[in-house]
Amino acid sequence: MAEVVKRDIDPARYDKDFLLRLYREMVKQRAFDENLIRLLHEGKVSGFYHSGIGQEATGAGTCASLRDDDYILYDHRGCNQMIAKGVPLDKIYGDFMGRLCGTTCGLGAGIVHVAYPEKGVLGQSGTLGACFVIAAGAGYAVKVKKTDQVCVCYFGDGTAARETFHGGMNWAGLYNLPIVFYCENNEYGISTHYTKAHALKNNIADRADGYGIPGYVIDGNDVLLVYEVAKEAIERARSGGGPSFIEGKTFRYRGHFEGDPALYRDQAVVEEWMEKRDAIKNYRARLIAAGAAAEEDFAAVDAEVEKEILDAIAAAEASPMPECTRIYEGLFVEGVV
Amino acid sequence: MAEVVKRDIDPARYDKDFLLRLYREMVKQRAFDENLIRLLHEGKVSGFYHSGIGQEATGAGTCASLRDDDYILYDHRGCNQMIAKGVPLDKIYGDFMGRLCGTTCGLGAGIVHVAYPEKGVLGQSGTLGACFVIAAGAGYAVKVKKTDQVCVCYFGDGTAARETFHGGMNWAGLYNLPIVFYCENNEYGISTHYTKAHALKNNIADRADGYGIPGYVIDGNDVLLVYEVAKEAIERARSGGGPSFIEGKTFRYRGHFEGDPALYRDQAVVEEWMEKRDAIKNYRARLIAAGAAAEEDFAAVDAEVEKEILDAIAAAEASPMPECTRIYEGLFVEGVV
Amino acid sequence: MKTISYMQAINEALLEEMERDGSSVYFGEDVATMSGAFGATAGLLDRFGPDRVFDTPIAEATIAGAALGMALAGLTPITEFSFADFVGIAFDEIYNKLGKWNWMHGCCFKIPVTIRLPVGVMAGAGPEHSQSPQALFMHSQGLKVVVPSNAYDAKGLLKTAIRDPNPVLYFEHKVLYGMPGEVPEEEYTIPFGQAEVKREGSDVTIIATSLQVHTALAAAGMLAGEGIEAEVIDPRTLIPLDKETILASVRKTGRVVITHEEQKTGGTGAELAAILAEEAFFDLAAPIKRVGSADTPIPQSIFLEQEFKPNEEKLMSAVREVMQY
Amino acid sequence: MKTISYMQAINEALLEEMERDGSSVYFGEDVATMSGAFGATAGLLDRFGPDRVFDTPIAEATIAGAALGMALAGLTPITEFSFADFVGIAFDEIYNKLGKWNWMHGCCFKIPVTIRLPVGVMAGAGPEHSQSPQALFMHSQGLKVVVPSNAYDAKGLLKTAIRDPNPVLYFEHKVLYGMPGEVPEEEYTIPFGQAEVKREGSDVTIIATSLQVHTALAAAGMLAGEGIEAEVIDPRTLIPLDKETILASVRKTGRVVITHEEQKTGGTGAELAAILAEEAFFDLAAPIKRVGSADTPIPQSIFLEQEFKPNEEKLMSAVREVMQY
Ligand SMILES: Cc1ncc(C[n+]2csc(CCOP(=O)(O)OP(=O)(O)O)c2C)c(N)n1
Ligand SMILES: Cc1ncc(C[n+]2csc(CCOP(=O)(O)OP(=O)(O)O)c2C)c(N)n1
Ligand SMILES: [Mg+2]
Ligand SMILES: [Mg+2]
Repeated sequence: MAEVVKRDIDPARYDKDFLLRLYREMVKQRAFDENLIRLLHEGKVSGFYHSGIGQEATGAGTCASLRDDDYILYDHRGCNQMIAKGVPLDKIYGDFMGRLCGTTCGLGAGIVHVAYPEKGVLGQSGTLGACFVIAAGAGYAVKVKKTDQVCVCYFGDGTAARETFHGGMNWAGLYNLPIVFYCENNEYGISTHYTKAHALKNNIADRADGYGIPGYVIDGNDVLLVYEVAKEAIERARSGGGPSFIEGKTFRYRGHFEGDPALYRDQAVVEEWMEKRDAIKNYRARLIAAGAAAEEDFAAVDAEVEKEILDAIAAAEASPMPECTRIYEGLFVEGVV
Repeated sequence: MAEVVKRDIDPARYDKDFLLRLYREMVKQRAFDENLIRLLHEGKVSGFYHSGIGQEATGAGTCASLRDDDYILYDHRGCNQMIAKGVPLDKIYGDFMGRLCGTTCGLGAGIVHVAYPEKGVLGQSGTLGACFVIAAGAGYAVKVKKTDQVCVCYFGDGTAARETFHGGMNWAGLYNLPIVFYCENNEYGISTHYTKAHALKNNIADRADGYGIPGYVIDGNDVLLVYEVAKEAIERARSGGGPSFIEGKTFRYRGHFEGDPALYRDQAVVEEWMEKRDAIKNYRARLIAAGAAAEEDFAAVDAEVEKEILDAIAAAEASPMPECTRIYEGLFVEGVV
Repeated sequence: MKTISYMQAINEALLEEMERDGSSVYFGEDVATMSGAFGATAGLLDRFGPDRVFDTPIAEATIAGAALGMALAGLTPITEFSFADFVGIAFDEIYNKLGKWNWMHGCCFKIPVTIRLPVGVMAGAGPEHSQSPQALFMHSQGLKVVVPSNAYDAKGLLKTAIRDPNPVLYFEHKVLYGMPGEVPEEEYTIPFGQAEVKREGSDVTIIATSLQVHTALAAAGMLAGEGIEAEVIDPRTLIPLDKETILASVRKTGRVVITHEEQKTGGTGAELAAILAEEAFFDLAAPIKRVGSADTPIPQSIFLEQEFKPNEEKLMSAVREVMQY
Repeated sequence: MKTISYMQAINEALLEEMERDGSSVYFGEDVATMSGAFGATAGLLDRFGPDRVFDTPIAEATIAGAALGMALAGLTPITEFSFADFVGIAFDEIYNKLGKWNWMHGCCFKIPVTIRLPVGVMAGAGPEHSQSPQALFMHSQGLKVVVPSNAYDAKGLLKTAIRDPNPVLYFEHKVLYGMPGEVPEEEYTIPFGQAEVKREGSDVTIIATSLQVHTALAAAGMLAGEGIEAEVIDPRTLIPLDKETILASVRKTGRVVITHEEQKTGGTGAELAAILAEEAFFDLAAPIKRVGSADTPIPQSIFLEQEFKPNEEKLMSAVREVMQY
């Protein structure tokens, strides 16, 4: 069975700079997302958007221990993760708007199909669950290359049911690969509660045990806990200790995609999460209570982030659309390896 | 973690008839198999044959608790299982020889693609691992039909690595389906030892725990133990208690297919299994030691079985080959459901 | 007659057939509580209860394989993937298991499985949620392939699909969901293997499937203004295929343009063109033209996806080209 | 020149290319210790060690998906499925992931993955171990498709496949493994997209792939006795396709028969025939004929599998038919 990790972490043990960096990452993600939704409503962005609001602790807490050359496979609610990993905001907005400045050079990308090799962002599969087996391959490559890179594979509770889960976990354990599987358990896969989609002992992370992989269940909205548990897993992976599995309990505030009224959930539960368990709100309160940061510190970060977001949007909007012929470019790479 | 079941079963607790029935099933399977190999060498059977010699306790021990209307998905080394479930021998030989009397009416079948709905034998998938998800469906059907049928899904250690394992186990646990997963762990998937193909805690059956499914590890060559543990699992499934997972440790005596020199295995280990752990030999010795049966009993069964086998072969050989046009028949079923 | 949407037509067919066949079950991702990604399964859970109508985990290979298992054990399984693109995940189960199981086991089963598969480019859903993968199944054995283009066909063909003792892949176009159409009040079914001439014409035959039937009808209307009378044929089912209706039309017109939304190369038009090149060669006065999508993945950008797809203009210029001979 | 078998040609290509490219890895089921189901990987483990050459669990979707992951992380993955039939299990990973990943992510990667896929009817291996599924990939985007028919092509094309920065599906025919052929002593590669005229002839063009090239050559030899000179063209790669060589031949002969081992309907011949119906219509003097296998699954019986397959006789009678016009 997975270890249910509970820790009362004293923020004072950490640098103020570091603590504010985590804060900044989370508010950046939320501001990015809120602005994207605004752009959707303004008709400047089309397609289906899976908002990650409410799940900011995942990307912030995990990516804090990753290097640029570490790999991630973000999930379909994972702008949070790609932002934390360092994909420039104007490129992400550019992809949503189909602009040339996007990572896809105008092909467009919703939350899936942003890739940014410079920061180890390997892209995403529109069919859920390919992440497990792609991560297995990326992890294996590290083993062959004998570097000390790490690969983090993010996925939802619903996605954990895909058949490929078994194949990826098995490779990771068998070849002792430097992979951290991070399950964002936000309770629902679209309308289906995870207890209606999984036969479980207690938690999804309990499955790790059958592969000899250490499993952890944590409050995925406690960014410091995410940070600590992920850091241990990442360091273990980096130093040859093999894979880990972390299940972070969290919640999505919005519908499955923008436009989903989400009638299948009890609104009271949603509100409870928003009021009592919000990652950002609670983190602020905790730092203030611990005397680790003050309201002014947060306000300063908020203002900086807002400017950063608006600048990125402006840059994306200023970037041209591609020619129609864009689709005929690049299907095959020329040359030899 | 799965329960490693060790029991010192006193044969005297069982009826002599019953004990000899288990014996008969095992020798029938072995005689069937040895004769099939002979027919292969005589050029009367073609294709690739996966001999099940050495693994007879599986079919004999499990099918003893199954009814005709229970379902099985046998594995690619599973003539043992289809024979134990009651597919007539002449039909199986007929399939191997491509005769009209075979279950496929002349299309031919190797060990895969024999089906016999009258005895609940649902067929086999040539791509390993479809059994898990097909069993899930058959199990679900029982739930809808509200009958008390059970479905046994047999598969090898190697097959347990297929992605579909996860999907089938998850459905079985989630919907509380009457399925018994029986893993014939004969140590190898072709040339690959199961410890080189699986990341494990200890045993493959440990994976069941992550689905809340009870798991058992047993000596799969002890037919009475197979019988008892399978019976408990089958009865539990029949009475609404849901799925179970049994891993039976066994060994294949021959190459992966007839013709495989199996150089990847240590011959001493093979001989050790054949001499010290043979299911039939040990069972005989045990019954004799317990005074539960005598040499003459076994000799009588052996003789009967030999006749049964030879008659079946003769019947199959007497059956005609199909017309060439056979392949154009039956692709689509006419009518409506 | 009454006017209902393509989506309602699907919903009615499901309700009627599940009522008729007590062994039928409906399952898939978010189909019960939420009525499916596009709402086609509204009312099923209430009417038939949680054993017969249920949500599954996100695992399409398992869904398709379980459908086979259910059929072998006597049920009439109806299922869906939220997007037809996901056939890739269950390809072995669909192509090798559902399609071939009965034949390869000597033909002793019925496999009355229906899989609903929403296809098509719509609103920037991107390369893995916009495909029309039906062409892959032109090369299948033991599967039937249905591609309804309007509410009437959608309902009648879905009812036939569910009653069919063979596995049926039912490809429905997402853009058609909202399109209204006339449907009889009374019960009806449409036999498989009957193409429909959606418009008569004497100059050129346009063979069109799914949403492209509407593109073809619009193009034909405009071409009539240029004096070109196009006949528009909708095969409605690709397996079985009504070759006779197609060949008869080509005998009359001598010119053929084939249009479909899937990429041109290896699309369903390849087999149709090949059949014509084999069986109607001397009826043809001009080369066959195919108008499919670009031979690329599908861009996410809503602007580029228009470039990707066939449309009236591309179709009209293909027709004008074959009319030159 | 030296004479080696098709299998040895594959083995040599693997050894040479893995030597050349230190980032290359070879993995699959029973490929390391046992040298693969058919022995093509002999010597790799000894030469390149257990990190670069390794046995995997029986999980083809994982193998194909991992190949993508390795490529994204900078390796040159070479893998195999024991039987090409298993592409169904990894279809999403091959068709949607390997094929489209680079394009759909804006073209910032190289995906130098090679997958070896043994095809073909041989010795009663049955419906799920005898298929030739290459036709499914005629409708793919971003994959290259190679179908070598002799030792020379096998080696030269496999070396090109491994060096190609795009994913390549390499379909090799099991019946060809033992067939000897001449291969240069020195290093060589064969560019993709170059068909080869395996026999020149003026009366009819036979387009044949894989094992059927040999059927076609044998048939052509016999037809010559009847005064019919057949030209036999082997496309060698289906994507990219050398249309020019094919069109040039048809311009010369005016008659075409296409033969392949996969089932006729929806086979690779469908696309080839469609291209000719579009682009060589006025060069054709007779209907196109396709000679594929029966549109059924593959029987296990070694007698029936002969009925299933195309052969010299079926091909010759198709040729005689097109010669009547
Ligand atoms: C293979 C596959 N099946 C279904 C879908 C449709 N789909 C997209 S998101 C989603 C829900 C995923 O749930 P979860 O993994 O819990 O992530 P969450 O949306 O909660 O973040 C589904 C079913 C898909 N994209 N791919
Ligand atoms: C999906 C798939 N992959 C590979 C094969 C080829 N194959 C046939 S049997 C076998 C080994 C299976 O090992 P195991 O499950 O342990 O059964 P055993 O042969 O030991 O009885 C393999 C790899 C196959 N038939 N299907
Ligand atoms: Mg979720
Ligand atoms: Mg085994």
